[in-house]
Amino acid sequence: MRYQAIVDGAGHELEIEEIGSNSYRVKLDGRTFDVDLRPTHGSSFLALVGNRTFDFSISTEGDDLLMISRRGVNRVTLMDRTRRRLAASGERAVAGRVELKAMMPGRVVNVLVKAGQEVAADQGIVVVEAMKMENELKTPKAGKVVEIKVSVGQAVEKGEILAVIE
Amino acid sequence: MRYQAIVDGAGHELEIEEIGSNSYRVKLDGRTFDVDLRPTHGSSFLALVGNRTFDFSISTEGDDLLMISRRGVNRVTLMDRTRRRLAASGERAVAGRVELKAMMPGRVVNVLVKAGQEVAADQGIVVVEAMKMENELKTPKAGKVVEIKVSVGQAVEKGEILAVIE
Amino acid sequence: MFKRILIANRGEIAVRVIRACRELGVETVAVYSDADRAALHVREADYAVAVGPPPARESYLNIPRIIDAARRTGAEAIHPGYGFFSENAGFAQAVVDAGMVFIGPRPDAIHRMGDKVEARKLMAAAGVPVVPGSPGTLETEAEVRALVEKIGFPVMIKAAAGGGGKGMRMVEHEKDLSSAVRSVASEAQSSFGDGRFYVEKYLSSPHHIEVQVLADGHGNFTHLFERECSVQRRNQKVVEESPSPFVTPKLRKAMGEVAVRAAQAVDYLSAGTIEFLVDGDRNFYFMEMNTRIQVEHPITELVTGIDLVKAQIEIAAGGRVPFKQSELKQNGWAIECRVYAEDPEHGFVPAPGRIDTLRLPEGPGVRNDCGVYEGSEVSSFYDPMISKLVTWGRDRSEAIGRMRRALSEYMVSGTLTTNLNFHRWLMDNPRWIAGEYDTRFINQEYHPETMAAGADFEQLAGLLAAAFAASRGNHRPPQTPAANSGIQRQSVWKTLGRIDSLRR
Amino acid sequence: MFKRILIANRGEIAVRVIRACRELGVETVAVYSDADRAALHVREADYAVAVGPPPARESYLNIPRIIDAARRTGAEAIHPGYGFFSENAGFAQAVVDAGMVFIGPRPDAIHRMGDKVEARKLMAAAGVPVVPGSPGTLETEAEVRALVEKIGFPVMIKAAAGGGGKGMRMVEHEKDLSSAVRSVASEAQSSFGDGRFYVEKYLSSPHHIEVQVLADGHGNFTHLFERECSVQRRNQKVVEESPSPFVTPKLRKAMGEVAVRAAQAVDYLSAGTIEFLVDGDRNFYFMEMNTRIQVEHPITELVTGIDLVKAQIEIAAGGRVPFKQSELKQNGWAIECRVYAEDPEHGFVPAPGRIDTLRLPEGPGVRNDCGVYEGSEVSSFYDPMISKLVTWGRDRSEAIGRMRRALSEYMVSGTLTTNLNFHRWLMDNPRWIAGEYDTRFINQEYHPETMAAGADFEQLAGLLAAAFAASRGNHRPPQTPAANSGIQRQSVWKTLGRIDSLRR
Repeated sequence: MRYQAIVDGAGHELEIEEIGSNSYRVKLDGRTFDVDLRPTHGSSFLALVGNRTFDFSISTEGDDLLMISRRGVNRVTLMDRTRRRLAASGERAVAGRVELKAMMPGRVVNVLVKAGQEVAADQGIVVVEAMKMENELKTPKAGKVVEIKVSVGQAVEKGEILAVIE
Repeated sequence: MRYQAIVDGAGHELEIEEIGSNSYRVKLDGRTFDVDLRPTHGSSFLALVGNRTFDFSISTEGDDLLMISRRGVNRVTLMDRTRRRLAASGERAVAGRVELKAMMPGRVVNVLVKAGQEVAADQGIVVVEAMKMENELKTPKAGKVVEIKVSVGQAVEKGEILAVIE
Repeated sequence: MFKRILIANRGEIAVRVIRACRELGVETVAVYSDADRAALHVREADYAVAVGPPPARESYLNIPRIIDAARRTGAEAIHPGYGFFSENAGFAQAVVDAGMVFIGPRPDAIHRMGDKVEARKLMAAAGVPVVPGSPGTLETEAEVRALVEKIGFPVMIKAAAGGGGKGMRMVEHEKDLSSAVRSVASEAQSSFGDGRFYVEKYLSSPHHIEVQVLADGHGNFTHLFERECSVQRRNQKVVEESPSPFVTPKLRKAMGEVAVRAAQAVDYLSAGTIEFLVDGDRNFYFMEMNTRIQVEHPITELVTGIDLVKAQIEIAAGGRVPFKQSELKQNGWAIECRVYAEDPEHGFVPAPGRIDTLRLPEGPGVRNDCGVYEGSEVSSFYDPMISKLVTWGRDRSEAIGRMRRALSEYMVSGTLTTNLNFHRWLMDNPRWIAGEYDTRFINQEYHPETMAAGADFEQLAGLLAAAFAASRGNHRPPQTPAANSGIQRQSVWKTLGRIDSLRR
Repeated sequence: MFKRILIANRGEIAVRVIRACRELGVETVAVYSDADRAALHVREADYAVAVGPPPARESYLNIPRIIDAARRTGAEAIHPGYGFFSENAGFAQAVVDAGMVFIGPRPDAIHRMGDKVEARKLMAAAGVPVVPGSPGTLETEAEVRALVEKIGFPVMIKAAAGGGGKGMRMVEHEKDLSSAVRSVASEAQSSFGDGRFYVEKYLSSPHHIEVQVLADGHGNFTHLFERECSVQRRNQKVVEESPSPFVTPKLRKAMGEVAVRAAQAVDYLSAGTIEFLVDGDRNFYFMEMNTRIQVEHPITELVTGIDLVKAQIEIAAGGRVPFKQSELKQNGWAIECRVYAEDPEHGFVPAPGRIDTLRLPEGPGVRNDCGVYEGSEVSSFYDPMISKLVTWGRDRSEAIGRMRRALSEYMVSGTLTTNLNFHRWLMDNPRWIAGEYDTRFINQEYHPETMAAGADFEQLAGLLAAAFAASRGNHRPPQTPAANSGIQRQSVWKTLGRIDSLRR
C-alpha cells in the first residue's frame, strides 16, 4: 500500500506491507525497514525497528494521528493518492483570510468588534472564558471583519471558528 | 430477579431490580438498599450505597466472581433457583475422597507413588516445579492411591487434578 | 483526633487530603458535582455526597450544601484544600458556626490576609517590606494612569480579592493598559464577586520566592524554608523547586524570620505561605499571604520530611507543630512540574478532554500526585490539572536527572493536550539547568514555534508502521501483549457474559 | 561514563537499572525472551535484543547470546540485576573477556563468596563469626544424620551454590529429614548445576538482618547500615524494613564494622550485602554474602538518600563511593512489601496469570518499583513478582501508616492471585506494629483459614449489585465515567477505522 505521509509538516513517500501478524515492511523515502509491532496497553504500541525500541500512544485529532512517545509528540497524516490530490488542490485558496478559532472549550463573554468593521493587527476581537481565565483573542493581522460567528454567552468547542477577518 | 448469593461461603437471599441506567434496588436478606453503580477503569466499578463508596475490581475464577476492593477480596457465586438445587444435591458426594490439585502452573518433576499404593497421611505424592522451586505435594490423609493423572515432565495448570486418593 | 473529615474539594488535592486522613486512621467524606460522580477523589473516599450541578458555584462553592453534607455524614471537620473555599472567611465561619472544625487558619486571619490591599497595610505596619504601589484600591482607568505616571511602567494590576495568580495582568506598554484594566476588573467581579483592584510596581527581573509557615494553637510559629516559583506562564506557577538556587543562606534566614513575623501578626494557625518578590539584588518584598495549603507543598515535604497535610489535621485537632525549628534541615533538593491539560504551543491555553491512555512514572525519587485515572475526563468546568510530578535528589542535578527520566516515562493520550513536552524542554534548557532564571524566563526562552520534534529514519519507520496499523484498526485493544506465550487474552466481560448465559 | 549499558535481566530490576541509566544519561539495551517481547523492561529501554525461548536457561541464562547482544548493540557494560547471572563468576569473566565492563564485583570475589562453604571458611579466618555447622560440604543423607546427632535439631540444609533463599530447607523433626535432603540436592542440581550441600544449626529465634556495603576501586569500603528481613515465608523474604527495630546502636556499629571487614577480605567492588543471623541475645553470625544488588535495596536508598544502582554504575566506570562513611545517617524509616502473584491462603504458592486491572498507589512517601503493566502477564516461567511497594516515614509508625494507606490504593485483578491481603493483614498485626518479631513470625501468627473477610450489609449490597451488573455484561469497559458531562466516549479504534474508510 503506498501512501503520502506528512509528519510534523514534512512529506514522506511511504510504502507499507504487512509481512506477518506483527511485522511490517516499511519503505520510507527509498529506504527499507522491518518493523515488529505489538499492541501493549490501551492505545499503545511497542515498535522494534532493528534493535531500537519505540513506545507510542496514539490519539487522533481530526484526520491527524498524534503519536505520543517519550521523545515527544509527532503529528502524522496518512494519505493515499486520491486524497493527496485533493489536499494539494484544495488548500491555500484561503490565503489572506484569518479564521479566529477557539483554543479551548469555553464560553464567549464579550465580542469587541462588529461585522464589517476594520481592525488593526493585534486588536482584540472576542473574549472567551475557560477555567475562570478570560482570554482576549486578537487578530494577528489588520483587515476587515467578514463575519462574527458567535455571540455573548455562547459555549464554544476547541477549534470552533469565532470570527473571520480578511 | 431472585438469586441465591454465596459470599465467602455464606448464603444470602438476593433480589435485584434495575431501576435506572446506573441504579439498582437490592433486597438482601430482607433489607433493601439502593445502589448507584458506575463503571470506571478496566473491570472496575464504583458503587455508592447511601453515602458510602465501594470501589471494586472484578475478576472470575471458574463460576465465581472475585470482588477485589481496598477491604480485601470477596468471593461471590450468584445462582438462580435451578442452579441452587443442582449445587445442593451434587456436592459432598465425594467426601472421603482427596483430589490432589496443582496450586500453580508448573511442571511435574517427580511422581513418588504408584496407583494402587497405600499411603500415610503427609506422605509426598507428586513434586511440581514452578518458579524454580520444587514443591512436594503431600496427601492430607492416609488412604489408597486411586489414580495418578500426570507423568514426569508434564506441564500442569493451576487447579489441575494430579492424583486421587481415597 | 477526628473520626471523620469532609474534604470540600476535588481533583488531586482532595485525593492528597484523603491520603493524609487514611494514614491517620481518619474516615473521609468526598463531595462531588454531577460531573465528578466517578472522579478519582470519590473512588478514594469512604463516603461521598452529591452537592450539585457541574458549575462550581452551584456545587463546590455552595456553602449550605457542603455544610449539610458534612452534617449528614457525621463529619467533625472540613478540609478546604486549595482554591474553592480555602481562602473564604465566610465559609470558615460557617463551618465553625455549624459546630465543626475548619482545618486551616481562623476566619479572622483569612479575612485580613484575603484583602490584598489591607494585607499590604498590615504587613508594612509589622515591619515587613512591601512592593511600591497604590496605597489602597483604585476604581477607574484614570486613577490607574495617574499612579502609573508616578511609579512608571511596568506595573501589575491585581484584583484586591484575587490570589493564586488569578485576576492579575502585567502591563508594560501604555497601549495595553485599557484592555488589562478591563480584564482584571471583569475577572475580579466574575471570579471573586469583588471588582476592586490595585496596582503595584512590576519589578524589573523579579524572583517569585515563598516561605512555608506552620503554626499551632500553642504559640509555636515555624517556617519550613523557601520555594522558588519563578517559572511562570500566564502569571501562574508551572514549575517550582526547593531550595531556591537564587537564595543565599543569609537571605534564607532573613526571609524565614520575616515570614514567621508576618504569621504572628495575624495570629496565624495551620499551614500558610508568605509570597515574596525578590529583585536581582536580593531585596525582598511581601507580595501576599496564601492562607491555605498550596499546590506546590510537596517539594517542601520532600526536603524537610514533614507531611504538611497531616500536620494541618493534627493542629486542627489541637495538636502541635511536629518539630522544633532548630531540628529542621533542608535535606536534598525537590522539583515539582505541574502537569496540565494545556497547550504550551498556543500560549498555554487550557486543552481539557478525555484521557485514553495514562502511563505514570514511578521508581526512585519520584512522587506523582494525580487527580485523574485512565478513561476519566479532565473537565472544562474546573482547573485542568492532571497531576503534580515531583522528584527528589541528593542535589539539584540528581533531582533534574530524575525529573527528566520521570517525564520520559509519563505518557498521556486522548482528546486533551498536555504540557509534558514543555517540561521536557525545560529540563534540557541550559539556563534552567544552571539555576539562572527569574519570572521572565518562559517569555524569554520558550519559543515552541522554532522547535521541531525531530525524528530519525528508524523512529519514523516505527511510528508510521504504528500509525498504519492503528488506522487500519489492525490492533484493537485490549489484547494480550504476550502473544508468544500462547495464552489468548479473553475479555473478562465475555467470560462473565458466558457464565451468565449458563446460569439462566 | 558509559554511553550504553546492556541489562541482562527482566522484570522490575531491569526497569530499575534502566531508570538509573536514564538519570545518568546512559542509553540502555534490554534483552528479552520470546515470552517477554512486549514486557515492561523492553518498552522502557532504548534498544532491545531477542535472546531465545521462554525458559531462562535458553535465553536469560544463555551466555553467548547475551554477550552477542551486547556486542551487536555496542554496549560497553553489562548490569546483571539480581538472580540470573548476578552471582555467576563465569558470566562476569565472560563479560570481561569480551572487552566489556561487568557492573558488579570482580569475578574472583563472586567466586569466593558464591561457594557458601568456602565463604564460611574465609569469613571465619577473617574473624567474622559464623553459624555452627558442617565444616565442609556433605554428600549423603547418612553424613547429614551423623552431623545432626552432634549439633541437634533444628538444622538448615543448604545448597553450597545456593543463595537468595533458594535451595534450602529447615528441618525440625527426624521424619522430615529424608524429603528435605532429597529436595535440596535435587533443587541444587537443577537450579545451580551443583548438587553439593551443607548443614548449619538452625538458630532458635533468629533474626535475619543484613548490612549493605558499597566499595569502589579506590580503596573506599563503606556500609549503609542494616535491613531487617525477618518476615519470611518459604524461607524467603517478603517484607523488609530499615532500620531494624531489633538492632541497638551498639549492635549496629559492630555489625557495620564486621560487614566492612568481610568486604575487605575479598577485595570487594560495587554494592553487596552481608547477611547475618542474629539470635535473641543479639549475637550475630555471618550467613552469606550476596555479591549483587538486592531486591530490598530501595529501603536503604530511602533511609540514606543514596541511589545504589547509580552508585554501582559510577563505580564500574571508575568513580568513587559518593559519600564518606561519617557523612551518612539513617534518616527516618522505610518498609518494603514485596507484592507477588502468589496465594498466601495456600502456603504462598506462586499464582501467576494475566493482569486485567492494575491500580497502583501513589502520593507522599510511596515508591513502587513495578515490573508489569495492565494487560501484561505474570509468566510462570519467571519469578512471580509484581512490584516492590516501599514507604518512607519520619518514624516507623508513619512508615506503617503510609504502607497501610498505599496497600488500600493497590488493586490487581485478573487470572492471578496476589499477596496484597497478606500485607494488609501484616500492617494491622500487633506484634509487627510493636516491632517484636523474628523469622518464625509468619508461621506463628498467620492463620488465613481463621480469617473472614467480613462485609457489612451496605458493602454486600454494593458488591452484589456490581457482581450482578458484571455477570449480565451490563457495563462493558471502556466507557466514560463522566456520564453526566454529556460526552459519549467513542473508541479511538472506531474513530481510526472510520478515518481509514474515508481514505480508501
